[in-house]
Amino acid sequence: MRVQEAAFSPDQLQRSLPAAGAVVTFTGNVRDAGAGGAVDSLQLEHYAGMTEHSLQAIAEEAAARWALAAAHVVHRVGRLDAGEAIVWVGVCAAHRAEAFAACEFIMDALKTRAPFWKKEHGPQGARWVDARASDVARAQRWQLPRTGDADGAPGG
Amino acid sequence: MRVQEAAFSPDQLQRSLPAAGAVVTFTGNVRDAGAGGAVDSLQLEHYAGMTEHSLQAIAEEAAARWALAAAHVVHRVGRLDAGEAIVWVGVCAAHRAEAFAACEFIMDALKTRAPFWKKEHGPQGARWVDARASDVARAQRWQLPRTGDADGAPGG
Amino acid sequence: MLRVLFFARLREQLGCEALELASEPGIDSIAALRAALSERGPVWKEALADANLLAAVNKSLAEPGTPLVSGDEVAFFPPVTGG
Amino acid sequence: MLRVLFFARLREQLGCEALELASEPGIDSIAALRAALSERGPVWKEALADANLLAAVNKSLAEPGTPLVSGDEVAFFPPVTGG
Repeated sequence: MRVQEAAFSPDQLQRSLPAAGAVVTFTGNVRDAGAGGAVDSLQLEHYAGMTEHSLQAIAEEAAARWALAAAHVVHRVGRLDAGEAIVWVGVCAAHRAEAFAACEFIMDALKTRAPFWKKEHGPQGARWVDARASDVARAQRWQLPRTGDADGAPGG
Repeated sequence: MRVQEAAFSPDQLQRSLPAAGAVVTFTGNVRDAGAGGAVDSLQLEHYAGMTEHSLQAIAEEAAARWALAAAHVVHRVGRLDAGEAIVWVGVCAAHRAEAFAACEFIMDALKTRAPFWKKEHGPQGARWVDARASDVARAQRWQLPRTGDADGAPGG
Repeated sequence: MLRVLFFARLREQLGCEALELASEPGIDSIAALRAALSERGPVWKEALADANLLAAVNKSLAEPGTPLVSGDEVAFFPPVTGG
Repeated sequence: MLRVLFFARLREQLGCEALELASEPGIDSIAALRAALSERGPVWKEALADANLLAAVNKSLAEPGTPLVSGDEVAFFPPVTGG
């Protein structure tokens, strides 16, 4: 788990993964348009300390749920330009079903549980990005019948 | 779509993808053990001509089903050593749900429809790899209520 | 003593990033703390009325009923939008 | 005339990679071709009896009922194991 201001390169991270039968990676890049129009850059705020704790808990949950050889997450904070990579998840497993499921689970959990907030900057000024209901719905797909979710349910 | 004898590097392929909000990649590597024991190398046989046609059809089906910016597939044939990358799929889309679904669909379809056959070579000799029932089950998850599958159903 | 943090849009609305609050017997849960903070003025009342706000206690997501004890670090923030 | 190809384990079992077959009125489908090939001897009968074998006509997956016409390229092969 890494939370960093510095830019990273997805291809370099891909190279850093251990050998395994199946490797699934996700790279999220800053889009050049948001709900509020054109986007020149993003300001990524986070809750230092909780961010790392949250990403660690999500990765451990994935490792408890699927047989994985590795699960890495890198997320940027601070200022990012359109087109830059904001998040990268790399999962290795013996078989592809586990690698796909764990990688998508990590992203869905990150989107709803990890304390990051985006502010878009564009020609119209700055605006906070709204959370998407579809992200909550996607995260709920992973809920087990009996949940042992150490992070607790979002609420409060 | 590329079918090639030459080795490829997943990180280089990752770099070749166009910019998009969400990028999902799958890399399949030759495992060092199969159902028949230790594996030193694989011989990948294919049906030249049908292979390319089949991968193209699968990618077009993915593009018709999800809003994608790109879907690339590279698959090796010939002799591969344990640990080498055998297949790579890279999918770009504006949103992650589409990129994950299309990448996994392409792999599931490739596993059941693209004419490749593996022969494992190890200390015990050589043996053809058996198809896995779980791969058929995974591919069936993607079947639409009314199918417009141009490749037809496997059978014969 | 409770340390309370605010993030993102909520931080801007309140004009406050962090505050320290003397422990009081009544402030024994997230819901109770939220009610107490709402008394700080109309801006606080309005911002904290947002049903979508999330809370964390000691850097773990919490629920309205999550108990608080002196020394806890509590955070309130809008739904997260990373990734 | 039909061109018939065999792949992988099936190719090895038959000791045959490709053959050409004069068109005959009765050989008008994948199922009919498969029955005709099974008559070539016990090895062919046994290998082609495998219910899991797949077939393709002109490089597209086919079904037992897929019709054949002169000039078609037909292939028989075991379930695929790429990726």
